[in-house]
Parts: sequence; C-alpha cells; structure tokens
Amino acid sequence: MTTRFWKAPEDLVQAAPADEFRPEVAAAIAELRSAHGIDQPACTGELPVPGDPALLAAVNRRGFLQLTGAAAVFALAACGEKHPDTLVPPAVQVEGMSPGEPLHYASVLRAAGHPVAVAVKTYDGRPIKIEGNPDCPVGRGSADLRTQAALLDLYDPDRLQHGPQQRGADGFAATTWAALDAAVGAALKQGRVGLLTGPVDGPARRRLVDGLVAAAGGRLTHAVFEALPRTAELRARQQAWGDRPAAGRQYRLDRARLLVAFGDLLGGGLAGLGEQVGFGELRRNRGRVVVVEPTLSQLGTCADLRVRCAPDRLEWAAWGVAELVAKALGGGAALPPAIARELDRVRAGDLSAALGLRAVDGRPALEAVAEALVANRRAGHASVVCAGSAWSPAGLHLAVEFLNGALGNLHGPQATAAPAGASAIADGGAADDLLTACKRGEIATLIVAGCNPVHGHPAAAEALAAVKLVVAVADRLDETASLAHWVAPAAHDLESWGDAELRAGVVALQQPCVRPLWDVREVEQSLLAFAAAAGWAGYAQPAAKPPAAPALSVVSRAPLWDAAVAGVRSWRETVRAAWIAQVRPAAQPLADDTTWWSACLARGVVELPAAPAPAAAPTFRGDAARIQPFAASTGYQLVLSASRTLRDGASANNPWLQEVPDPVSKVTWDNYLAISPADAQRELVGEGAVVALEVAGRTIEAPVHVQDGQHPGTLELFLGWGRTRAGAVAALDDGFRIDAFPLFARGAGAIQAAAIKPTGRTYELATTQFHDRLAGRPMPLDDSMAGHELAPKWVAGTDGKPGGRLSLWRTEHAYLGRRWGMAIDLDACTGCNACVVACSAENNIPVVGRDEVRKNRELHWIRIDRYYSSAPGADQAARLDVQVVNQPMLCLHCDNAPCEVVCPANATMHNDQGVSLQIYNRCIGTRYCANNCPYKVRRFNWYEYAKYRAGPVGAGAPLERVARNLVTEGRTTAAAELTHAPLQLMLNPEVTVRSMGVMEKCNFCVQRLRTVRDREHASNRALPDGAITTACAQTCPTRAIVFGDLNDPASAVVRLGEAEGHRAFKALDEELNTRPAVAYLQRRRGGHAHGKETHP
Amino acid sequence: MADAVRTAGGHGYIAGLFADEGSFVAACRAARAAGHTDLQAWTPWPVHGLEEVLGLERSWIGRAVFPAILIGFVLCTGFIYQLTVEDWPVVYGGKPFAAWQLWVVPVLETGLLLGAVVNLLAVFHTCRLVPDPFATLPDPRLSDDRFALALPVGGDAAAVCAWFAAQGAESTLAVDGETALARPRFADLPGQEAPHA
Amino acid sequence: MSAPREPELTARQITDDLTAPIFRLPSLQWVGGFLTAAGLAGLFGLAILAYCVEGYGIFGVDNTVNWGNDIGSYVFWIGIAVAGTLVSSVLLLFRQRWRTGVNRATEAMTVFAINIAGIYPLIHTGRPWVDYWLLPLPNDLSLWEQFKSPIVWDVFAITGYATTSVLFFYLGLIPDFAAVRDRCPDNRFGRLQRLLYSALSLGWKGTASDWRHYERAYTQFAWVATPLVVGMHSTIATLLAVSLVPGWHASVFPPYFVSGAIFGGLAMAMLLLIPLRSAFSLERYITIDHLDRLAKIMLTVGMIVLYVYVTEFFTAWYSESAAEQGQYWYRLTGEHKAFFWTMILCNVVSIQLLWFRSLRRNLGVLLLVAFMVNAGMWLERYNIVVLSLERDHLPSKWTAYAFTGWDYIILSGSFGLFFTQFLLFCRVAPVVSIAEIKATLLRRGRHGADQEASHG
Amino acid sequence: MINPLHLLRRFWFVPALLVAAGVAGALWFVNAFHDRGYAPVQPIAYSHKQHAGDLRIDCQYCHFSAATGKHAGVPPMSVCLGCHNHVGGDKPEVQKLLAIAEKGSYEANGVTYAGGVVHWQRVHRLPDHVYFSHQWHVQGGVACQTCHGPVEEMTTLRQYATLNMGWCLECHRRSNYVGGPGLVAGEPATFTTGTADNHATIARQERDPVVTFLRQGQPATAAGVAAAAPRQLDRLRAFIAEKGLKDLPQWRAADLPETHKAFYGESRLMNAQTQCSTCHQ
Repeated sequence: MTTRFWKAPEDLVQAAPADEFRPEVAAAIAELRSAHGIDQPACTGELPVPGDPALLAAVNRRGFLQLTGAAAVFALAACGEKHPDTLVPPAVQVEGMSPGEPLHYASVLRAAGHPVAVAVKTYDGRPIKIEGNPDCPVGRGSADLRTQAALLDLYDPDRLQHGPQQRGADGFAATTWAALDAAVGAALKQGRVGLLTGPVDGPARRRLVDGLVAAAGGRLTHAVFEALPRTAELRARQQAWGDRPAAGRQYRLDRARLLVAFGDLLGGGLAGLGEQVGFGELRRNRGRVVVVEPTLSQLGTCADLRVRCAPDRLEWAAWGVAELVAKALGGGAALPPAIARELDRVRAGDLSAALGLRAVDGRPALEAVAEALVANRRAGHASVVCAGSAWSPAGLHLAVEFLNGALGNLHGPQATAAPAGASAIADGGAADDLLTACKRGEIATLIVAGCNPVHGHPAAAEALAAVKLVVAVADRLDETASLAHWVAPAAHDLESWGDAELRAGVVALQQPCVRPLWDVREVEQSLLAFAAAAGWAGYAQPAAKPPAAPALSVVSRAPLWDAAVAGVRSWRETVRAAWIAQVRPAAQPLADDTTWWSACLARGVVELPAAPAPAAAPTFRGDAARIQPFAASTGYQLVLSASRTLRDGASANNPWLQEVPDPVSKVTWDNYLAISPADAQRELVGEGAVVALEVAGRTIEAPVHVQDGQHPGTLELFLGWGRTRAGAVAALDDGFRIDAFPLFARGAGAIQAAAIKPTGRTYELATTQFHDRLAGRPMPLDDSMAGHELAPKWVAGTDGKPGGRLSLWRTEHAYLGRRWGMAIDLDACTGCNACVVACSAENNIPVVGRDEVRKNRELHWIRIDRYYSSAPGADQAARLDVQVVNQPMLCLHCDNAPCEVVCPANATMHNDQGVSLQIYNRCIGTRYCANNCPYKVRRFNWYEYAKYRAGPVGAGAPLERVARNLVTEGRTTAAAELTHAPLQLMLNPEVTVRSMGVMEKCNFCVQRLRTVRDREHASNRALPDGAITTACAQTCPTRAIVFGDLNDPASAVVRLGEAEGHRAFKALDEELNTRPAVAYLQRRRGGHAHGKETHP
Repeated sequence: MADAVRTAGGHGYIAGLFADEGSFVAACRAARAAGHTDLQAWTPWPVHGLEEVLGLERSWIGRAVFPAILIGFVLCTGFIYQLTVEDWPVVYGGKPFAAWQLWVVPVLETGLLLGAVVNLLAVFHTCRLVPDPFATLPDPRLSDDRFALALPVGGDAAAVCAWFAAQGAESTLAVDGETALARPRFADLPGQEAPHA
Repeated sequence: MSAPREPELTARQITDDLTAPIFRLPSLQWVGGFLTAAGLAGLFGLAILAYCVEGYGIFGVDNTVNWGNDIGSYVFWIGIAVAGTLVSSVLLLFRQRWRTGVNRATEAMTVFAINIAGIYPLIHTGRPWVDYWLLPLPNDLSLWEQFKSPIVWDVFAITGYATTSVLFFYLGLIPDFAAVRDRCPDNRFGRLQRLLYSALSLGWKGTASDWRHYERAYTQFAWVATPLVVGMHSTIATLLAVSLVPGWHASVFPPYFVSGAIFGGLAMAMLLLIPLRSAFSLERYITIDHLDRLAKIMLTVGMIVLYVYVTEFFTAWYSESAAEQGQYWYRLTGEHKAFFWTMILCNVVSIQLLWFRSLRRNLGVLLLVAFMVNAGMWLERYNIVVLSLERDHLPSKWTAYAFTGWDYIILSGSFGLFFTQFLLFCRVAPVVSIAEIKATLLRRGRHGADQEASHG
Repeated sequence: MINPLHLLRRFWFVPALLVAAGVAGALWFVNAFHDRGYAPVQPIAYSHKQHAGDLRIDCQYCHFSAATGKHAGVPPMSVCLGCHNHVGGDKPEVQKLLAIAEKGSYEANGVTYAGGVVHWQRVHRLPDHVYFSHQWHVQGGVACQTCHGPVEEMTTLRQYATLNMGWCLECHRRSNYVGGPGLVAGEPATFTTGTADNHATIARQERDPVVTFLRQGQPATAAGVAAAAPRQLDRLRAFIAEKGLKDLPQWRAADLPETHKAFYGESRLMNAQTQCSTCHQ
C-alpha cells in the first residue's frame, strides 16, 4: 500500500474508509483542517449510506463546508451548526448513578438564620435545587425563602476562590493551608484566646466547642455572635421565671387557635420555618390572628384584627391586655404592683384611648384583644402570645411572658411556647463582653468563625484592631475578614459536614452534596486544624501518605486540603463519633453503627424523645421589674426591623434575594424609609422622595415609601441592606447605601426618636406592583366583598357543562388521562415569596436587575399581588387602617386560554393533561399572548438575560451591556468562563434556557410532570398523589398552594375543593369565561370584615 | 375576432393621423360604414364608446376574475383544513380543530388576491405586454395628442391616402401589418419620409 | 366659480405639464427634502439593526404594555394605505370622474404606506430572523402557522392587499410610461430614459382593442380592490378586537378602523396634494374642487369616527363591566389623559372647520386640518393600543408606558422612508395619470350631453 | 439592438434552467442543515464494525443505561479495560487505550485531556431545547439501528439519520394509533407515545368509548378486529352518534396499519395528537 499524502481537499474526498486511520492520514487531515481554521478534529467524507443517494455526490454537509472553506461564513449563518463537544465517560461506573437521573441528598442549610432540614436535588453531581426534607417534623417538606436562595450562594463568583489569604503590606496574598495552620497554632499556644462563632446547635458542634474550651485549659472564651441579638427576650424571661434560659422560644402555632402578636412574628425577626408551617396549620384549624403593631408587617397583612399602636406604647398595650386577662381569668396571676401603679397613673379613663388606639367595632381595642384571648382560653383552646422581634423592649417581653403564663401556654403537653432546644442560642451579652475584652487587649488571638461581627456590631472594628492576631474563617472577604490577619476560606453548607438541632428533640445531619467548588475547608475542620496545630490533646492524628490522585476542587481544579494528609482529626469522623456516642443511644439503635449511620444520612432527621414541658405552672416573679415611666412621646419614632427578604444581610450578595419583592412594599433591590400616609401628607413628601433622616446625631439620606397601614408618627428602616463588602451584586446600587446597623446599637436602639427633612431630590424605587387597590374589579378575594356570587360548585370536571356557559364553540376537549389543577388558599398565604425563589431555581429564571424591574420587566413566573382594602368612610386618610389580601398569581392554565388562540407561530398550546405549554424554541416574540392574558402572567426576554448569569443586567446602558456581554464570551477556556460565571453550573438541565426575544411563563413545572409520566411508564403503577408536585406547591411553608390531578377524586386538591368549595372562586372566570385550572379559596375575615372597599 | 383576421392578413397598412377626437371618431364610423372590417386604431387616451364604433365585443377579462376568486376560496379552505384537522390536530384555547369560523379572513384575502392576479395576467396576455425596451409606436405623438386609424393597403395606396385626406386626416403613414403593433420598417415603402423624431 | 382660465387646454399642453418634472433637473427643495427623508430612512434601518443585536428591550415596551409604538404606527400606516384605494376604486365604481386628478398621487401614497406597514409586523417581533415562520412555507419541522391567530390573518391581509394595490397602481401607470417614453429628448440621458420607460411601459401601444381590455381590467381591479381594502382593514381591526383587553374587544372596531383609516388617509393625501400641486404647478389638474370634494368626504368620515368615539364610551358605560368602565374612565381622567384630549381636539374639533365652503377652499385651512387629523389619527391608534393595555383587568400589573430614544428614532424613520419613496415617485412617474386626465378634461366638443358640468 | 423577444424565443431554455436550478437549490438548502453523515475522528479509532459486527457484542453491553435512563451513556473505561487488559494488546489503538488508562492523561491536537479517560467526540447531538429519552424508545421495541443506522457495519461511527424534527415526527405519527401492531389481549390497546402512558393508557382505555366498544367483553385481537370490520363500522358510527360523542380523540386514518384500515376508515377516528410536551420542556 503506497503511502499517499493528501495535499488538496479533493484527495480527502476519495479517501477509502479503511485508509483513514493510518497516522500520516490523520496528520494530513489535521494539517488540512488547521489550514481551514477549524479547530475541532477533522471530519471525513463517508461514502453515502447504501440505497440513500445523497443529493451532493459522496460529500456530506461538513465535508462540503470544508472544501469550500466557507466555514467561517456559514458558522455565522448556520445557527443549527453542531458545536463540537466531547463525551467524557466516568473511569469506573458509580453504583446507582445513571447519567441524567437526579439524586436527592438529605442535609441541613443555615441560610435562614436558623437550621432547616432540606433534601438537595443534584444532577450529575451538581446541586441544582433545594427542597424541604419530607421526613422533617418541623418543615414537613417545605423550605422558606432564604433556604431556597442558599443554592445561589454556593455558586457565587464572589466567594474566596484561591485558598487561604494572609494580609500583607498591600492587601491580601494567597498562602498555603500549612502556613496558616502553623501561624495560628503557634499563636494559640499562649495568651487568652477568643472564639466568636454563630449559633452552636447540634450534638457534634456543641461537643466540638465544649471540647475546644476544655482543651485550651480555660484560656479560650467562646461567645455566640448574632447580628439580631435576643438579649432583651432572654433577660425578660430570666426576670419573669427566675431560671437562666439557654435558648429562645419556638412557638407551636399548630397547637393554637389564636395568635396575638405585639409586632411582626413572621417577618425577618423571630420566626423560623416551624412558625410558618404552624401558621398554615393555625389557619386550617380556623384559628384567628390578632396583631398590635406600629407598622404594616408581614403578619399584619394576614391579621384578622389589626390594631395600630405607637412603637413605644406597644409595651403598655401589652400590660393593658395582661391586666384585663388577669382580671377576667382570676386565679393566682396578678400584675406586678409597680406596673399596676403605672397603669393607674396613665389611665385617666380608658387605657386604650390613653394609648391612642382606634376603637374596634365601637369597643376599646385592648378590651377586644383581651376578650378574644379569654374566650379562646374558656373554649379550652391554646393560644400563642408573642412579641414582634427578639430585640423589642424588655418590658414587652415581660408582659408577653406574663400573658403566656396566665393563659397556660407554657406548660402541659400542648405547650405552644416551648423552649427551642438545649443549646440553640446563647445570650447576646457574652459576645459584647468578649469584644470589650478584646478592646482592652486581654485577648491575644481572636478566631471569628462563621459570623460577621464588624457588620452587625458597632464596636467590633476597634476591638479587632486591638487584637494581636485575628483569624477569620469566612467564605468571602467580608467586613470582618478584611480586618483579619489570616483568612481561612470556609465551605458553603452544601459542601460541608455538620449537624443541627431544629427543635427540642429533633436533630438533623448535614452532609455535603458536592465536592467543594474552590480550595476551601469546612469551618469546623479549620477549628480542628488550629487545635491540632496548637498541639491540644486529641486533635492530631498520624499524617497519612498523600493519595496518587488528590481530590480536585470542582471549578478551580486545585488540589483540596486533606485532613488525613495534614495529620488533623477529620471533622466527618468527629460528627460520626459524636452522633454514635450521643444520639444513637437516645434514638432506636439499628443493627450496628455503620448501618445506623447510613440510615441517618439517608433520612437526614432523627427525632429524640423530647424532654416533657414543665407540668406545673411556673409562678410569675416579675415583681421586681424595673419599668421606665410612661412618657408621651413627641416627634417621629424610628423602628428598625430586620429586612423581610435579606433578614440580617448575611446573603446580601444573592441576586435572587435582592430582586424578590418585599412581601409588603413590593420594593426590590433597595432599602427605603417607610412613612405613614398621614405624615407623608403633612410633610408634603411623595413616593420616592429623598429625605434626610436625623437619628441620634447621625444623618442618613433615604428614599421614602409611603406605606399604607402605618401608624402616624412612626418611621421604619430595615437592617441587612447597604453592605459594602458582600460582593459585586450587593454593591450594585444607584448611590443609596443605607446600612441601618450603625443606628441599631445591638438592640438598644430598636426604637429611637428621629426627625426627617425633605431634600427635594427623588429616587425611583424599583417596585414590582404599582397599584395596590382592586379598583372595583370582580375578584371576590375575601368573604366580605359582597355582590360577587362565587363559582356555583367548584369540583374538578363539572365546573362548566357546555350548556352551562355561553360559548360560540360547542366542543369540549375531554381530558381522558390526568388533568392537572391547583388550589391556592388565600387565607394561608403570608406572601413570604418562597415560591417565587423556588420557581426561579427550578426553571432557570434569570435575574434582571434594578433598571429592568423599574421598567416592569422582572421575569418571575409567579408573583404575589397584595391588595389593600379599607372600610368605606374610614377616617380621613383611608390608607391608615387597611385590610390586605396576598394573592399568588401564576399562569392559571385556562381551558379557553386567550393566549393560545392568538399565538401566530404555534408556540403555545394545550396538551392532553390540561397544561398550557410554552414552546420556547418556536416563539418568535410577537408578544400578543402577553397582551391577551388578562392575568398578565407572561414574561418576555427583552434582552439576553440568561447570558448575564454572573449578575444582573444592572445599570449598564445598552452598549455597555453589549461590551460586558462580549467580555464574558471573550474568555475562551471553559474554566475561565466558570470562574467568572460558575452560575452556569446551577442551571436545571431539564429546562430549556431561554434566549433573547422569547416569551416564557409558568408551565406547571412540565419537566416534573414528565417525570410522573416516565415513572408510571416504568413501574406501570399510578404514582401516589403529591409524590411529584410543582416547585411552588412543594416549598410553600403554609401549604397555601396545593397541586394535583383533578381527574383523581382521591387527590388533595379535589378533596380540598370539596371541603372548601363554598369559598372557592376562579379569577375573572365569570367575566371572561377563561375556565382556569387554578382556583382560589377566599380569605376568611372572621367577623371583622367591612363592606365594599373604596375606589383608589 | 377582428384582431385575429387583421394580423393574419399579412401585408401593409396605411394609417391616417387625426388631430382631434371628433374627426377621428367620424372617420372610424365612416370606415365601418364603408364596409371595412380590418381596422386598427391608436388613441392616446381611452375614447368612450370606440368599441361599438369599431365593432369590437366587450373584453373577456370581466368573466375571468370571479371564477378565479371562487377557486381561491376553495383552495385556501382546503389548505387550512388539511393542516389544522388532518395533518396535526392541536388544541388551542379550547377551540375545536375545525374552527372554520376563524378561517374566514385568510380565505377571503386569498380569494381576492387570486382574482387580482388573474386580472392582471389577463391584461398582460391580451395586450401582449412584455418588457420591451425598444417598443415604439408608428408615430410618437400617438401617445400624446394624435389619433390614428389604419386601413389595409388593398393594392391602391394612393386611394386610401386620398380617402384619409377627405376625412380630415392631418397626414398618412405606412404601417407594417405583420408587426403593426411593433416597429414599422420604413425602408421598403415608397415615397414616405421618415417620421419626425 | 374658480379663477379665470389660462390659455385653452390641449392634450400636448397636458402632457408637457405632467411630464415636465421627469425631464427637469430636481429643484433645490426636492433635493433637500429627499436627503432628509433618506437620512431618516437610514435611521429606521439603524433602529432595526440595533434591536436585533441588543434586544427588543431598547424600546419602551414592558411586560404589561407589550405593544406601543410598534403596533400603533403599524395601524397608522395601514390606515393611510386605505385612502388611496378608496379614491381610485370606490370613486371609480361610483363614476366620479373628478377622481382622475387625485387618484395617481393617492394610489402612490397607498403603495408606499403599505410598504412600511408590511415591514412593521416583521420588525415588532422579538426574533425577526425567524419571522418566515409566519408564512405558510413547507419546512422539515412539519409545523405551520396557527390559522386561528389574528396575526396570521394580518399576514394574509397585508400580503393580499399590498400585492393588489401595487398591481393596480402599476396597471394605471403603464399608459403614462408609454406617453413619457415617446416624449424622451434625444440626448444621451434621454436615450437612457427612453430605454427605461419603454421597458416599464411593457411595450404599450394604445390600440383600441388594448384600451378596451385595459378599461375592463381597470374596472375589475376596482371591483376586487374595494372588498379587499375593507376586508383588510377590518382584519387589522380584528387584531385588536379579537382579544380580551378592555378597550380593544369591541365589535365596533372593524367599521371604526375602516372609517378612521379613510379619514386619516385622506388627511395624509391632502398633506401630499397641496404642496405637490404648487411645487409642480398642477393647479389646473388638481383643482380646488378636488380638494373641496376630498374635504367633504373627510368631513363625512370624520363625523362617523366621532360617532364611534361616542358609541365606545356609551357601550363601556352601559356594559356595567368594571374593566371597561375603568379603562374609559382612565382615558378621560387618567394620568395620560393629555393623549386622549389632544386626539379629540385634532380629530373632532378641527374638522368642524370643513363645514364652511370658504374654509374648505382655503389651502391654509386645509393644510392645518389635514396635519391635525394626521396627528390625531396616530394618537388615536396610540390611545387604543397603549392606554387600553395600561389599565387591563388586574390592577396589580398596571404600568405607565413611555417612549425611549429608539422609539422616537424608529417612528421618525418610518416617516422618512415614506417621504423618500414619495419624492422619488414624483421624479419617476407623472403625478397625475395623463391618459385619464385627458379623457376627462378634453371630453368637450363631442358628446355634448355628458359635458361634465361640475368639472368646468 | 437585439430585441429581447427574439432572444427569448430562441433561448427560452436558459431562464427555464435557471428557475429549475433555483428550485433545486432551495430544496437542498431547506434540507441541508442537518448533520447526517457527521463522523468526527475519535481520539481512539474504535470500530463498531469490529466489536458489534464481527464479534457481535450486544449494544447494551457497553451502552447499558439506554434501557433505563435518558442517556444511553458512553462505556466507562472499566468496561473497555475489562476485555482489553487481556485481549488485543498488539493492536496500536488498544495500546493507545492502555497508555491513556495508565498515564492518566493524553495529548490530542494540542489539548491535554486529563482524568485518565478517553474524551470521545460526540457524534449525535440534539439541540438543547429537545428532551429525548432512550428509555422509552428502547423499551418500546425500537431497534438501535432505526435511528443510528447500521452501526454494526460502520468502521467510523457516523450519524445515519438527520435527527431533525420532521424525521422524528414521521415515526411518532405512524406509531401513534389504537390497536398497534402487536395488539394482544390484556396488553394496552394503544401503543401511543407522546399522548398516553402505561398507567394513563389503561385509565384511558376505561374511559375511551371507542376501545370500550371494541372490547365488548371479548379480547381485542388484530385478527378479530379486522374480521369484524365491515359490520362493526356502521354500529360504531351509530354508537358515536347516539352518545353524541363530539370530541372523540382525533384519529388519523393515514397512520393505520393495514389490519385496521378497514375498520377505522373514518379519518376522524385516529388519534395523532402528538403533544409538544413530549419533547419540549
């Protein structure tokens, strides 16, 4: 066989298939290919398949392109051109993991300020969705807003990417783990050591901290730092019952029939997932909610009876109610004499009038509240009384303790205000003492692990400056880490081991769902490494030989630090040992340790027999309480509350949390000063006007949001915003960096006197809802809106016989198989937005940025409309006393879908299971469907939003965006692309990522419904109802959204329809005959309703 | 049918040029009275009633357009029916597959469009309209303000010229019958000066 | 009676007057006008390119008001296209001889407006590079467009109407091109013109049998074009009338849009005719009577449009539907009420001047009224499209729509494109149809009976 | 000057040819954008002809997740090395394989591929917006050759079919009818993809008037159905009219196998509703 070298492309065509593998042939092809500027391996002309004559003789399309050398031109035109990529098989097949099948791992996330048990959905080894752990008694399969958004923090490009950092002369320089451990170890050997951590809960973590304190021989002082301290609450409980409480309370709303809150339980402050789930149960048990508060809060929107009260008078309102309740119930409970005297002094006649509370149905407000409590107690039901935020004044907490004690909520099996857990939250005061010690120079080495004191504590900065060696274990160079000498990058919760105590007696395991993305180490592993380096007993172990192929970090491909190699006790082993030692004896032990351990890992949550609540009623000893005298206040009072979306700002760099609308004001991306409509009129300040706020000698400029329902004389500002060092996204602001923590002064400054002065400038807040009133539209949101007869009988399938409705078309498309539908209970919806973020995570919905939200172009597929209504003829400003309804609005998958008829390109149709589909690749973007949808639930990709994965479109002008867009693509190697935008890893591969010019909308998570079809195909058995449901229904903490098969009489949604049919209605169905597949259940006003609301 | 007869005749014509419409129409009426059937007339603008004078019957185009419209309706209805009901029946907004009420607009538009196109093609065909960059009239003023009536030579050209002069024709002109409608060939006709530009 | 007549009109005089602009060098104003118009047309192309690269977000539309400038201008341009067909076909069917003066200019206006209106459906989509999916072309996806959608109806309507009006316009031009062909001067440039015009005139000879077929075909076109134009603009109206948007879904829309289109179209025709006749000194062909009669038709149709405004508000009040009443209350008193009241001023108040004969024959007044009606009709389409979308069924998604810079660019660009075509037309073809004007003006002296009294 | 009319009369075939070429070019262009015949050079010249053809190794020995998952999967190195640690050591390509496994990385076209595995060049690639699952096609009895062509004869694997939407629909329409080829008693009468699924299919049978009518107690066999065709068709029409079943599933007669054509002559009886959600999510 003579060797022939291919010079010209024509020769290539004639190459017989057998010859093409010889080395010189491959070389020639490679040379020819590079001549044509095609970098991927050559393609050869293959003889046409016998019996199928190719139109062009013997050359396929790729060969043709090569020969004409027109590859460059056609590459532009042929968008269908196949991008050459590689198929990389695993070296050895992993048991049970078939590519393309998602796996769920049970774990714990702490993004919400308290631990939440989750099931993390991973796809080919990457976490792509957070779901609640169905076996967890606290969450029952749901997850709250910040837990859903924690996924985005894992892939945040602003995390520390390049290993441990050391602060040198000019900023931070990368160093090695060994150097870091050695330096810290040496420093730990002598002098006092300070350890500042976040809340320490969970058997293994508590055991680790106690172990460290013991091993340091008294030189180590540990304190828990929380940005939102619970000092006032714990001190009040100590005053009330004498015992020093170890942890805050958790309220069991599911056992109660009445919730009385002096402030906002659900917002960012006190509530955990347990309270939100409990609220759902409370509503389902027809429980009622009474709220006494100065500003309209998230719980305020769900209140049946809402009483406005000035912030500083809240405490006295609580004591007023306590006095009435004590008088009515009789028995031993009596008011402390000091307080009784003060009440008599204040009460010239009626205390409610003295406190300036509006009468309720003609009766003094406090009497109405007390009467509700007493009636509930006499009916034998439990109730829950709580203060708004943990940092409310101590007096208010004392009153709440007195009320709970008097009403019997603290003892007995049905205790509704049980202690949270053995070691959940330490007293906030310890952290202050440690920091003052640092400032005095007593602490030689300070380790700050997993918390950010400089952001939350006013005095932390100087304290850190006074310490010789500060070590920060943090995931980014945040405010604290940038002042530290050494920074050990911390792994995200999804990359680390650990455990948590969700509630008294409920412990959960945290296991990593992905190998670390960057060169990072778990927080606890760093502490163990420091202890080992310091030579403390029991923390070192013999160093092992480094393995042949060290584990690499997923994105930066850097070799990961290995405990065995470094000779440090592995944190995974510590957790395992702690659980086998402490948890296994208490739980029902399986055969042997390893089986039990893997069973725990599989289930995630273990329920231990909880310590019984105290049987006997404790005696209230709050007599010696110091009470500031009641003083009538003048001027404005500023209330500082936790942001309802960012909470304390720990994940301020999370674009999802920045863009999700605030549950009450619907403002995104910005902090604002909420002001009452009455004050706004008086100060001639409109929406978005910029005012100078003078508080305690400092002046802050802030845009104003006129908040309906806010008590006159009250201003509200939110904590958690305005962080400088959280990352690129948090820094994206138009000049209003409002950080309220300096005013907060660790809870002492929660309520302060303030004054405002308009500056004449305005700033447009990016809100997602511009109109708050229903303006007479025929939507019977609550049972007070008379005059709208509800859908006669709402049961799946019989909602409209052809004859029953006027219709031009006589045809009814029968749904022979499944027919998907949804019911949304407006009574239970608190507007927490967990569904909005869950939907964005599931369906790859990009973030659009402040500019685009201002132009009403946000891309959320589900939004929560908040409608105000006020009683006709209410007092002068009809916007002070409002009743609110939160209505989640998503695509209602109408049978007579107005959007499907008008689409010219067959891009949207109705499938045989009742789902209104949106086929993204067929849409040409005429947007007529969005115009024709009466519910306005369709979203359009005005720009290539999906490309801005690294962050929102932001304030860039169009051309600048194109530049940034090109820069992102300019990086050629995949790794560089990932480091810049690792968010690509988070995309759910089962959902198409939409390009520019394409319409998108909720499609009932059709990829999940397809899995139902696949599972049934495989098992030939019907899947149980609720096994697979939409992302929003799955994550809703209060179970307001219920999804299921309307043709299956046993499904939850049909049973709910039959039980609550009397208050079910379909949005705009009577007027437009769209026949939606989603029905709403009216809000119950419980007798406190008012008539037809007024026009805006 | 008169057209066909004339062109078939094959040999030359003499055309008389008239300055005003009145005398031209009178000449035509006189020619018809004189029994001529092989007549050819040029007018710069459509003279009302000239067909009766020259004995031409109404144009057949009028009868061609309505059937074209009907065919358009039928074609479009069949096309849409095949696609929406037979080929791939898909449910849009609860409407039946064969929602014929919604097809009225495409059917109407396609029908009328087909009618218009057929109408134009008919004109192009009957008037032999083909993009011909070199087409000229026997006399350039025929498209401006002059009328012309052409009679077959019939052996005695002078008699025909005299007749035209009697009718008040301004001048006479030889026109080649075979390409009466195309360029005249001046070389072979005796005694004719080349028409002015 | 009109001013004393100039010297006696002869056919040659008519041909000279009408073909003069073709053989003359363009005047300074013409060149200035053409350059500005061409510049604006370039901006139109630039806007399209910009949004293809960057995204449709550069315009002012959002998730509630998805259409605004794009569909408002589209219906405006389609409205202008309707008047041309009215003048040429409907008046032909009614045997209104006086139409010959103005029909060529208005038909040209139709063709150029339909060109722009034909572009808009293709450039208001998010992905214009797949607009061919709107056409019934065979493809390997075996997917067609969805015939229940009003947008597909519009595609059929516009392609049908555009083809018909272009063919009708061209048929009218053939004899005139022949007339121009025979008038070309014998210089180097003239010979080139001669080649062009004889090719354009398809070798038209003007024999009696040709005229007989031509006249018949011309009338047939009128018979086909009239239902087509009314059907077409009703289809454009169904684009809005078939939807659920309050303020759109009214059964009065088809007749409302057709009469509104005639109204707006005649206004634009006036705007073109008045400067045209003075620029090319065609006062004898496009006489004051023509303008007077056009003004009368405009007045009549204007009153129909006023009637429809009233019915719209009455139906909303009578319908007891919160959405409808809210929508029309918003138009009267909402934050964008300025648009509505300007429209009322332009469309209703201004045409009342046309009741008076002296005002109808005063060019200044006609120009003013025409300009106001044009602006009014654009505002009317803007009101219908944008104000209805701003106050839809659910209050939670009410927004305020505003133009962005690119919106202004693409709107002025469309006007630029229109005037570029019109100015080119004035140089290429006679502005009044020579054959028909001669047939009409020179009828005297023969059949005394049908002496056009009104034309004297 | 030459008169174009004359030119046209003499050389009329030139424009005719141009028009024909235009149409042919358009047809080619419409069908050009596919990747049939795409056969990239692989890092190791693995020959399916050798393994699947000559040695007759079953496809699912290497592509084992085809029957149970979305992706058929490319065999992990352990499967290749399972044989080649013992067999074929002399062949150059096998030596290349063993070198890769041993050295852990290899050089190809200036790029180093790490991980100790062969980075095969992907041949069959569907666009991102298409969701194709091997599981249902393999379990549904569709042979690998139907879509991948005669793999056992291919030295270099190449893409056999265009894999564009029209090509997929061709199959989905044909296979989408009541009483599929293998209509066996007890088995679900409808062998439909896209519209129904096993469980739903059975549920659907209960509610589907046509099938209920067909069964009437005795098992619906292909032969039985064909035999009963003439008599039952009229009764079926009466049944439909009497019950006023307006919206029967829209069946399409063209898809019927021969045995059923007689019975289901009525074009409106065949259900060809292929839902978009079958492949697009």
